[in-house]
Amino acid sequence: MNIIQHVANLLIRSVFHADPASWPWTWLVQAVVIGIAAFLAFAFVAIFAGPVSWIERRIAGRIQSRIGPNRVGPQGVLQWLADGVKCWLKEDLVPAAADRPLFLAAPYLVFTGMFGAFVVLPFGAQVVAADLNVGILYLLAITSLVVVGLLMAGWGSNSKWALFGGVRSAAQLVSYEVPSAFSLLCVVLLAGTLSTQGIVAAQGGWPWDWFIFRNPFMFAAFFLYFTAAIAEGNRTPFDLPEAESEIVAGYNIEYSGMRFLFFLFAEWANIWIMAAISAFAFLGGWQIPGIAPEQIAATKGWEFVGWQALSWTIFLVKATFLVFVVIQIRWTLPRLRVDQLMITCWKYLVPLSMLMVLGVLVLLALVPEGGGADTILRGAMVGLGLAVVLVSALRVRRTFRVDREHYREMEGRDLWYPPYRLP
Amino acid sequence: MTPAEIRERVSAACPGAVEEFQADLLDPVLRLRPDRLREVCRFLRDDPGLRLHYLRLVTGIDRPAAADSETPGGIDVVYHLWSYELRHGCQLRVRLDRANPVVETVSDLWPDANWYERECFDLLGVTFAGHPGLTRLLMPADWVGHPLRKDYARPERYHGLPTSRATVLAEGRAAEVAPAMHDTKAQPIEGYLRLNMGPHHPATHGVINFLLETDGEILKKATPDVGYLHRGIEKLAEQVGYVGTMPYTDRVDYLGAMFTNHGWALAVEKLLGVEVPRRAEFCRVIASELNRIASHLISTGSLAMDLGAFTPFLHWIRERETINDIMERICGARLTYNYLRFGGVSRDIDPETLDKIKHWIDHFEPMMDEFDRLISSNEIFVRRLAGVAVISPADAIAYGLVGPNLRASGVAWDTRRDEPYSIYPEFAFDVVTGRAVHGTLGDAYDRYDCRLREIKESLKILRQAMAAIPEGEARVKVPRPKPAANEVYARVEGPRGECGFYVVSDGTEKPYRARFRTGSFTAMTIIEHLSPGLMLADLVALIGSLDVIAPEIDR
Amino acid sequence: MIPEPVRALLFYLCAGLALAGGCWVAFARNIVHSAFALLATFAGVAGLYAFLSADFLAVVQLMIYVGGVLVLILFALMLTSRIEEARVSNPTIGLVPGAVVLIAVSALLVYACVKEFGGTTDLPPGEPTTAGIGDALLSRYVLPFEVISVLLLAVLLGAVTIAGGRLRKPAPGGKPGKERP
Amino acid sequence: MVPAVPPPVRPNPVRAYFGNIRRAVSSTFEGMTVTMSWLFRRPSTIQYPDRTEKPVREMLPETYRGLLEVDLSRCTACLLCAKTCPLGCISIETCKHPDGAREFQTFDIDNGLCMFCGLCAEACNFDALAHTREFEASVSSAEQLTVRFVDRPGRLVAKAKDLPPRRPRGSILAALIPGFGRRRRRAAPPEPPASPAPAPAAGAEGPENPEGTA
Repeated sequence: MNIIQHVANLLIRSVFHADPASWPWTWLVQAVVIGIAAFLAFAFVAIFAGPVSWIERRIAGRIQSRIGPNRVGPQGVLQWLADGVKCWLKEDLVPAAADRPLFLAAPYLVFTGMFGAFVVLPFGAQVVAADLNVGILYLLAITSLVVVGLLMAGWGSNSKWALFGGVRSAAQLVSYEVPSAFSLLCVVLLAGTLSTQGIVAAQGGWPWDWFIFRNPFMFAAFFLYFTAAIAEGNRTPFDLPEAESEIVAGYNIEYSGMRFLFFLFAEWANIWIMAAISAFAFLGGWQIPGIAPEQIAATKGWEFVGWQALSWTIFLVKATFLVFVVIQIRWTLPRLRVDQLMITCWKYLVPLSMLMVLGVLVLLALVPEGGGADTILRGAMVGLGLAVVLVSALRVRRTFRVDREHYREMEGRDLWYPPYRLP
Repeated sequence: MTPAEIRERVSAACPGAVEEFQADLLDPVLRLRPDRLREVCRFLRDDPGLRLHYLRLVTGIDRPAAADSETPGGIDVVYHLWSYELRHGCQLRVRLDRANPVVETVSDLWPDANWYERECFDLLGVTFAGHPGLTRLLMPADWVGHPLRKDYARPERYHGLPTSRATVLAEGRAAEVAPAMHDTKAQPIEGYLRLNMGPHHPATHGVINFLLETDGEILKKATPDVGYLHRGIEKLAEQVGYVGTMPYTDRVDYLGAMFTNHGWALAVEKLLGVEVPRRAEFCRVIASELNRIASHLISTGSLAMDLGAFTPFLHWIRERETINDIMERICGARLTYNYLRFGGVSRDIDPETLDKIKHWIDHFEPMMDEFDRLISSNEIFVRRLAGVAVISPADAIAYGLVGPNLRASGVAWDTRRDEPYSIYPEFAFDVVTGRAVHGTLGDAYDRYDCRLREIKESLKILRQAMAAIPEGEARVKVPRPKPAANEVYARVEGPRGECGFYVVSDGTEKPYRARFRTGSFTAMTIIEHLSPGLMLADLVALIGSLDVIAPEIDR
Repeated sequence: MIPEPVRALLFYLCAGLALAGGCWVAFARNIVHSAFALLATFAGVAGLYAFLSADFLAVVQLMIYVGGVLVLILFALMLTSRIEEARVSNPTIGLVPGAVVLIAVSALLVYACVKEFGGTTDLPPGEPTTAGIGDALLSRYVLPFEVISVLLLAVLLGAVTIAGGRLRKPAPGGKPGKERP
Repeated sequence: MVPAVPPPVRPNPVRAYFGNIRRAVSSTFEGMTVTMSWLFRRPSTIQYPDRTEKPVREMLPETYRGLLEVDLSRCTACLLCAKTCPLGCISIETCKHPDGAREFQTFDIDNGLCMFCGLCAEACNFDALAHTREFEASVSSAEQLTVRFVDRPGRLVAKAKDLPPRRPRGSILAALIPGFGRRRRRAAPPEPPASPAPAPAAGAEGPENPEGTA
């Protein structure tokens, strides 16, 4: 029974005191509930895209030795609202020579693609708008609407730069869908289902139960997927469609006001979506360590709510961590050239991701789950993951210490200024 | 080989071509018959004993007949030649009829003459017969008159736009509609997409326009269109005098104002024969090298930004900010220094500032390694630059590239070492050249790499200079300059290469003609040559790696 | 699951979308608009698939047709030269022959529908179809499946050959393309 | 001088392939550790204009070349500054009284024209004209950019032999243009102006000193 029906029935029983099975207006109540749910989901997208934009700007600030927006609201958390209001109030310009219907429709199409993806994201143990049987395929399919939207924007603007951006982005998205699909295929092979909740359920709460640490091929597939997802999201180093130093913001060059905001909205929502997909497909999703999903389903009342909240939190933490990584990558790397972009995809990501599929298949056949070899493999992969974290922490520490003394001498102040200390 | 010996050879090879040899000037000049110019030029370039492959400067001087003199007036066209291999040079000059100044082009002998001749045509009205595209370079295509002519009168209005500030203030506002001042509507090439990259484009580093003909992402041709920042500083120099020009030189190259200051001071000091106190020379070197670092920081940082990496740029801006603070202490301004004076510097550097510089260098040196880890060794960055827009050494010389751009192609020439000025011979430093780190010699990465290594050399010089700075006066009093009639070409090694100042004096307080030879001007001429076959994104990398500064082109 | 009136509404929406999109494709005078209108058709058809409980097919319809075919069509359109004249790029040949063809085809389709199905049937139950499709493709229909794969491969190779021949021309400046990953 | 260019070596394609992957991964990792380390370092920007520790003008060095000001009580109207200025942004007019004393008519500095080169201040022999550390010069019209230093009629030109001490830099400008550059400062620190109320300079023109120190 899905949550929407559940809520509708509850409403009918408690408010109208009728039996939902025989009451003639059941469908109406259900429709209204669906509408409200859709609105909530919409607001959710907005609420996520907004703070992600703020987080990105703050992190970018610190990475660049700046402070970042900190004026609107405490520490600037409401900056995105202010920007939204500003964009709303701005004039909605349509270039005189633009292809008007296409120009006007494009942002909504882009946004629909992003919004649709939220439907199948498994946020918590029982929290998913629609647990489709073909969930992960649906994710791949619905995001392809974005391509059409970008092409539409590029064409409709009737600007050569915008057309460059639109065509670049279409070529890029179509290409990178291949490696990302192959990488997700590895996950599907292990999980044996296309359903997003099914994929989460096939993993466990502890790191060694996650797909990423299942075997070396999955470990590699995670990074391949992540790379391809960054490319699909038009993020640095694959942000060619909006390369400001080459084609001056590309497909959104002619947009202003709310329509422009929709593109940005979609971009930030997309970061969140790709982080969420990576989190549920490879990093165990909302799984709580030490407790099985069935146990959660069996609980009642506040206990049930508590577990739900915990699972939700775990998922959000994982996804937010990945969002952070995406943001950090953006402020670290330069941009590829368009031929290099294609070479990266077709010469590197596609063959490698195919290789990962083969590898996962072979291991599925050779290494039975739960056997000794499987345990060793998982242990080794978790060790590798820990080693990566440890090495990077040490490198960060060393980089910091190199400058510390000189900085004190130059500025007369200590260099240490942790991220939680906000100006 | 001295100019006199060169003159001997020219006379021997082309008898009768040299009309006059002006040996009494600071830089002796061979005056040629205009109809023999090409012949002599070809000889000078190709003769194995001369090998003057580098055309340093072509410019003109308008010399109208004085009212009381019987000598006919004319327009002089001046050619400065140099040989990197044999380390000698000479100056040629032809005197043209003022009413109909025509001379044959040398743009097929030295490709960088193309733009020099266009500028000469634009500002002085000299026609170069046989030039492939003699159109105005800096002024709008429909401008009337040639501003550097001595009898030029500025029009009050251009397309309804007032040309003086007083008129603008009086009318309350400028004209409503500005016309298209530059001809961007040249015939497009069939089958190619015409794109205007600029004048307002994030990658053009100032207001420059590139007319692109592209086949998708691949360029057929990129034609630079400059002049959007032309302020006529050379004309201003003729009006405000030697002293007053100093602050204007700040505006020639806003990232390397110390060098344009220095070049101007050197030129005028040469004309005056002024000795500069030692302490002042040290101040000049310290300030110059700091400025060089600051300029290279911007150059390398903005190249990274053009390639999409924003963070390295801001980190370099941060380091440059400290330099700016130091500069502010030294001379009172962060960008337009106006620090040098004839006979010294405007203000001594105090010990506290020297201390600050030392602390900053200590902090900055490890930062260079961090920067390398962040961006220079980044695989994407390397791939974006390595092998892109390769300039061969011969091309670099022929197109008149200077400074890091020239050295990146493997030509080890540094004015500080090879034509010494100030006290640079006292310091130990290396002339960095391209080393084909990741690709081909003379590619965009080499140019980037050269600049980064030059920063290290500048740090070396700074440390030595600060250790050896003597006590003493930082300025000698020089009376208001009034040099006798003479000519001089002074050059310094700026961050964008040779920064030359060709000054013609006539015994008054104002220069008769000043011509600033800048690195970006010639760097722009090579872009059209390099662009075919590049991708759009490579063009951005090329512009960034050449470190082109718009005001330096237009002046 | 979904209440019946809502269901009906959604069905007519999807059907209408497909139909309207189709009409737009046919009648738009701007070829780029026609191409974009295909999006509506594809989306409507995907919706109809979903109604028929063919969830896999619906999603694949979106993925292949919207994400692949439509984008390629648009690509091809935008890369043609003389696209500047695209504003009226879809000339009508003639209303009369068009109408004749339309009526004939419609009649045929209606006849076929009535003859074959005649009336309504119940919707199949909403069960996952993915596993069934996979089984069928790799057992009963494995030969057609492979034949189609080979055909697609041939098409791919052909496309690469044609495109490669054009691209290998030296660039206008004589600078060879850079072989760098 | 012109070096020989070595022919490019073609590496083993397999090694190049995996070498590319290795370099891409390792250099990205290195770059990310650098950016990560910046999350723990002190930001170098300050929050201009209202959240700085002290007003920005006080952080500037004494040598800073900000807006020009002239202490008319020390100005002998020698016109050296006006002659030195390459742009002619200083205009000085005086008129002569029958008794021989000279009186300022105008002493205007057009900040819209000024390029802050410092030549005029250098030329001034009496330390009358000097740069301040003021730099917030935005006004709402081009005319307002001209600062008129002669605030009242009858201001006499100083004699070179008895000059009052120079008033603190910036105080004249601050008095002349109330709130000039100080408008946006919300959390203005309650510090008094740089000079602790200087005794009214015994100027040539009498005891009153209407500007004071705002």
